[in-house]
Amino acid sequence: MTWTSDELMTVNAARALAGARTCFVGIGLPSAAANLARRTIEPGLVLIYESGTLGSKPSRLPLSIGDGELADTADAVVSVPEIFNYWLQAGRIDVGFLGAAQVDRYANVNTTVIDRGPGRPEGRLPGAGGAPEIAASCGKVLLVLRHSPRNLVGELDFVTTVGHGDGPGSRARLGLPGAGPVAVITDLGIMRPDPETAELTLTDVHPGTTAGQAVAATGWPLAVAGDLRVTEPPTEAELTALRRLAQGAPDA
Amino acid sequence: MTWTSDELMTVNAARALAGARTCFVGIGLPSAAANLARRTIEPGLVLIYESGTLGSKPSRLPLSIGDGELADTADAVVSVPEIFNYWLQAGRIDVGFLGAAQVDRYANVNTTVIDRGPGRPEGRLPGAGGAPEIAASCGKVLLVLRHSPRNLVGELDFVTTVGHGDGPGSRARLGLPGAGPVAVITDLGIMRPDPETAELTLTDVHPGTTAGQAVAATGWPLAVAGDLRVTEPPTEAELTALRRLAQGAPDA
Amino acid sequence: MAEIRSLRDAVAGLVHSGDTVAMEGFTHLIPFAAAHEMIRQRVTDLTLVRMTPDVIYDQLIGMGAARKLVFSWGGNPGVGSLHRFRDAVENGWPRPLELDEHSHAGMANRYVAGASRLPFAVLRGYRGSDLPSRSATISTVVCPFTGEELAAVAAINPDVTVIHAQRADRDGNVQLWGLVGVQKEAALAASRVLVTVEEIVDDLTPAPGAVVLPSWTVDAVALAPNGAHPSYAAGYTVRDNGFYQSWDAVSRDRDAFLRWMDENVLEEAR
Amino acid sequence: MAEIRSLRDAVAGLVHSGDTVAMEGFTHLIPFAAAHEMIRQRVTDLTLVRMTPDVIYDQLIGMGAARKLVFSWGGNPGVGSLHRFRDAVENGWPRPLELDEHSHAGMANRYVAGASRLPFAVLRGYRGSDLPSRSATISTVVCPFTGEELAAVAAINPDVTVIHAQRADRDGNVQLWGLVGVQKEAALAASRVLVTVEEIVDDLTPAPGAVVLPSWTVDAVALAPNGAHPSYAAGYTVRDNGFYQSWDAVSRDRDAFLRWMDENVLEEAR
Repeated sequence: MTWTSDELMTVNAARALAGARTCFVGIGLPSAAANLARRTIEPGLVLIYESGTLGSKPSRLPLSIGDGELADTADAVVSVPEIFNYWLQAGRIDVGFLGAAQVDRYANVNTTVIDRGPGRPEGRLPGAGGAPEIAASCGKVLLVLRHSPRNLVGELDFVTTVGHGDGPGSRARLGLPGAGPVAVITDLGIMRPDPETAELTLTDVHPGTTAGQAVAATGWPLAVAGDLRVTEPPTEAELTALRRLAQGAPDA
Repeated sequence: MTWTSDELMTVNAARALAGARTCFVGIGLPSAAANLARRTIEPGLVLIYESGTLGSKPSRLPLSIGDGELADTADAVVSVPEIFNYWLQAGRIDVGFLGAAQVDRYANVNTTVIDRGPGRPEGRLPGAGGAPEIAASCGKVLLVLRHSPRNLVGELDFVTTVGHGDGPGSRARLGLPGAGPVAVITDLGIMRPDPETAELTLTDVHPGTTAGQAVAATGWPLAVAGDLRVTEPPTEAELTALRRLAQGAPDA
Repeated sequence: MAEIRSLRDAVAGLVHSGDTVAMEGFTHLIPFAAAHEMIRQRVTDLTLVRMTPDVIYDQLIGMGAARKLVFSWGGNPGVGSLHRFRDAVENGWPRPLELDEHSHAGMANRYVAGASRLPFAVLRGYRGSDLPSRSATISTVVCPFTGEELAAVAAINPDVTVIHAQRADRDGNVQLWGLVGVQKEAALAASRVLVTVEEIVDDLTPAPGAVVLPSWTVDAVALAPNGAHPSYAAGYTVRDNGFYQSWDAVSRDRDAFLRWMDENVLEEAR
Repeated sequence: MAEIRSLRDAVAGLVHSGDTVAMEGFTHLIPFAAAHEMIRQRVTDLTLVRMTPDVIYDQLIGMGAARKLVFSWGGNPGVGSLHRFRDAVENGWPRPLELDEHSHAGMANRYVAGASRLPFAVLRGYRGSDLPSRSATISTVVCPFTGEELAAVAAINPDVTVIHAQRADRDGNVQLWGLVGVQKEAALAASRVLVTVEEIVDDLTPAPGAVVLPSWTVDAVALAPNGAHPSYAAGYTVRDNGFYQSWDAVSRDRDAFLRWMDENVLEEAR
C-alpha cells in the first residue's frame, strides 16, 4: 500500500493514544486521530469533546465538534460550563489532543494572531478555544500539525497556550497541573521535549523522510536525537480505517 | 364554621402571597401556606423548593421538601447548586417564605442555637438551611411562626438570617438586594415593619384576638398600629382547601 | 411570562441598535433565523457575544451590524477561517471591530457568573498565556484559604440573549435538548430573552437531557422552523455540513458575500 | 473503572475510620443501606459531610461513628429535631461532635468548588449572619472588577462520597434521576466514590432528567435494592413518611435508639 504524509501524521497521532483512558479532543486533526485510535489501537478510549459530550462513539468522522452524532452516541452530555469546570479543570482527563497554528521549541502554541511585519495588520487566527485550559489540566498533551517553518517557529507572535513555557520548571512555576506536551506529531515525524532541556527534539521520522527534511522544515535549529527512530509504516488496518473515516463512511 | 388559631395563621399566610408570581418555599409552615395559596388566592403561583424543583404543583401537601411529587409535578428539576446560584441568588424569585424559631423586632431570625442560661449547654436548632440567602435575595420575605415570648424575643441568641438588621438602612449597608421581611404572620395576627423605624409593629389581629394578647405574647414592647385591623375570617373555601391539604388528601 | 410573537415583532421589540447581544448554541441550535431578521431590520452598533462566532456572526459582522465582538474561538468549524470576521479585524471592512477575547473556559464561566448574578467567576485558567494582556475582563483573585492565585473573569450580562430551541408550549415554556451548550446560562444572564423554536406544542413531554426554561424567564417565543439552518436542531433537522463548506468560498470575497446576503437574507424583506 | 462489588466488600474497601465521608441525597436517594453497613463494620472517627444530616446521620452520630459534622440543616424534615444529633452536640453523647456549619447555598458551592478542583467558591451569602464567626471555612474575597466584597467558602473534597442511584450498567456507569440534589458534585469532589443502586441493568436507556456518572468516575457499585429506605428512589420506591414520623419517638431515648439499631441494623451482621 501507499500513503500520504498526512496519513502518516494521523496514524502516528492515533498511535500516541495507546494506553490512554480518556482524551479531550480538539477540533480538526486531533479529532481524526482520536477517532482512528478508537478503531485501532485503543477501542475503549473515552472521547470528550468541548461541546459537552462524554464518551462519544461516532460512527463517522464529525466535521465539527458539535455534530449531532457526538451527542447521540455519548455516555453523557453535559453543559459547556460543566465540561470545562467539572471535567477538564478537575484534572480527570488523561490526554489533551490539540492542533496548532504556530508552535515554538518549548511546545508553546499560538492560535491567536500572526505578525505579518511592519505596516501590515496582524493576521487573525481563530483564537484560543479550549486550548489554554486543555493544555494546563490534562495529564499530558499531544500536538498535531503539519511540519513547516511557518508552523514551527523560533518565536511565537503570541502565546495563546503554554506548553513548557521557557523551559524546565516553567510549568511548575506557573502552577500548571498537567505534564504538558509529550509529543508533537507532524507529517514528517515526531518531536518530543528533551528530558533535560524541555526543548522539542526530533525523535522519530516517518518512513521515507530524513532528519534533514525535518530540520529544514523547522524554524529553529532543531535538535535530533542520537537514537533517531523511524516510525512503523501504517498497517493496512490503520489505513483502511483512516480512509473510511476520511470518506465519512460509517463503521464497518 | 369554626377554626383554630393555626388555621388562621396559615390562611393569612396564604393570603399574603396574593400578587406574587414566584415563591421560594421554606420547609414546614410556609409550604402549607404556599400550597394553600395555589388552591385559593393565587392559582398560578410558581412554587420553588430548595430541593431543586421549579413550578411544583403537588396534589398533596408534601411532608418534606423532597417528596417525589414535587419533582414529578415540576416544570423543571435542577440540581441543588443550580437552584441556589442561578435561581435564588440571581434575584429571580418574588417572595421568600420562611419559618423561624426566634425572631426579633427587626425580623432577624435565629434557627441555629438557643442560649439556655449559664452552666447549661446551648440548645441546638436545625441550622440555617437555605434561609440566609432566601432572605437576602428574594424580592420580599414573609415569615410565619407561632406567637409566643419564646419565639418573638427582645434579643436573638444567634443571628442566622438577617431581616432588617439593626434598623433602617441596615440591609443596604450589608448589600442585601431584596426588600427583606414585609410581614410576620402568626396565630394571633400580623406584624409589619414600621416604614420609619423598620421595627415590627402589630398591624392586624385575627378575629377573636386582642392587641393585648399579642403584646403579651411578644418578647419586646410590641408597638401597635393606630389603625389596627382585624383580618377577614377564613372563608369556607379557604378552610376546606386547608383541611384537605392537612389531611394529605389529593386535590379535589 | 413569555409572549408568543412573530419573529419580526419579537426582534423589533427586544433587540435594539447598540445592545450587547449574545446568540448562543455550541455548533447546535444556532439562531440563524433570528440573526437574519436582525440583519433585515438593520439593527446595528451591536456588541456581539458568543463563544464560537461561527458563520452566524460572520454574517452579522460582514453586514456591519457589530462594533465589538466578545468571543473565544472564531473559525468555521472543520472548514477554516471566518473571512468576514478576519476582514473586519484585519482591514476594518465594513467597519472596525473591537475584540474582547477569552478562552472557552473563561467565556463559559463569564456566563455562569452572569446567570448567577455574581460580578465575576473564578477558574484555574490563562496561566502563562498572553490573553490577559489584551483583555480588561481577565484579572486574578487570591484564595483566602490557600493563598493560591487564580484567574477571575468578569460576568457577562447581555442586554438580550437570543437562542433557538426545539420546542415551546403555548404558555411560552421552552425545551431544548442534545448539545445544550451554554444556552441556559446565556439566557439567565440576560436582561431580555428571545427564543426561536422549531415547534409550538400543547404539552412539553419530558425528554432525556432536556433543559427547560420556564416561561417566566423568557420574554418572547417565535416560531422559526429550521431556524437554526445551516446549524441544526437535534430531533428536527441535521447539520448542513455542505453549507458550512460552501460558505468558505462565498465569504472569501466581499462582493460575493454581499450578493449572497442580498439574495438569501435581505430579499425576504422586500 | 467501577468494580461491581457486594456492599460489604465495597464499604470495607473504600470507607476507612478517620475518613471525611460525604453521603448525599437531598431527601431523595439517601444511601441508608451503605450507612448501615458502615455501622456494622464499626467504621468510626468520621468527619461526616452532608447538607441535610437527616435520619441517616442521626443514626451514625448516635452510634458514635462521627467526630465531626459539616452541614447546613440538621432536622427531621417535616417532623422535628434529630435527637441523636442534638444529644451529641448538647451533651456529648455518645461522644462530642465538632461542627462546621454553613447555609445550604454555602454547602452547595463548597461541593461545586470541590468538583471543579478549585480551592474555594464565591457567593453572595452570609451577609450579616453570625455563621462566619463560627466557621473557619467561610471568608471573603473582593471582586477585582467591581470592588464588591463577596463570601468565599472553602472547597469540600471528601475522602469518599457515598450515594444511592436508581441504576448502573454492568460496566459500572451510574444513572440517577428525579431530585438529583448535589450528588454529582459530591461524587466528583471525592477521592473515592461508592454508589449503591436499586438495579444493575444491561443498558442504561436515557431517562428525562437523568444524571450519568461514567464508570471511570466511580470506584465501586453495589447492588442494594431499597437501599435508600426510609428515603426513596423515584421510579422504584416511595418515601416512607411514616418511618420518619416514628423515628422521632425511637430517637428521643438513648436506650430505645440503641435497641432499635441493634434489632434493625446490627443483627444483620450476626
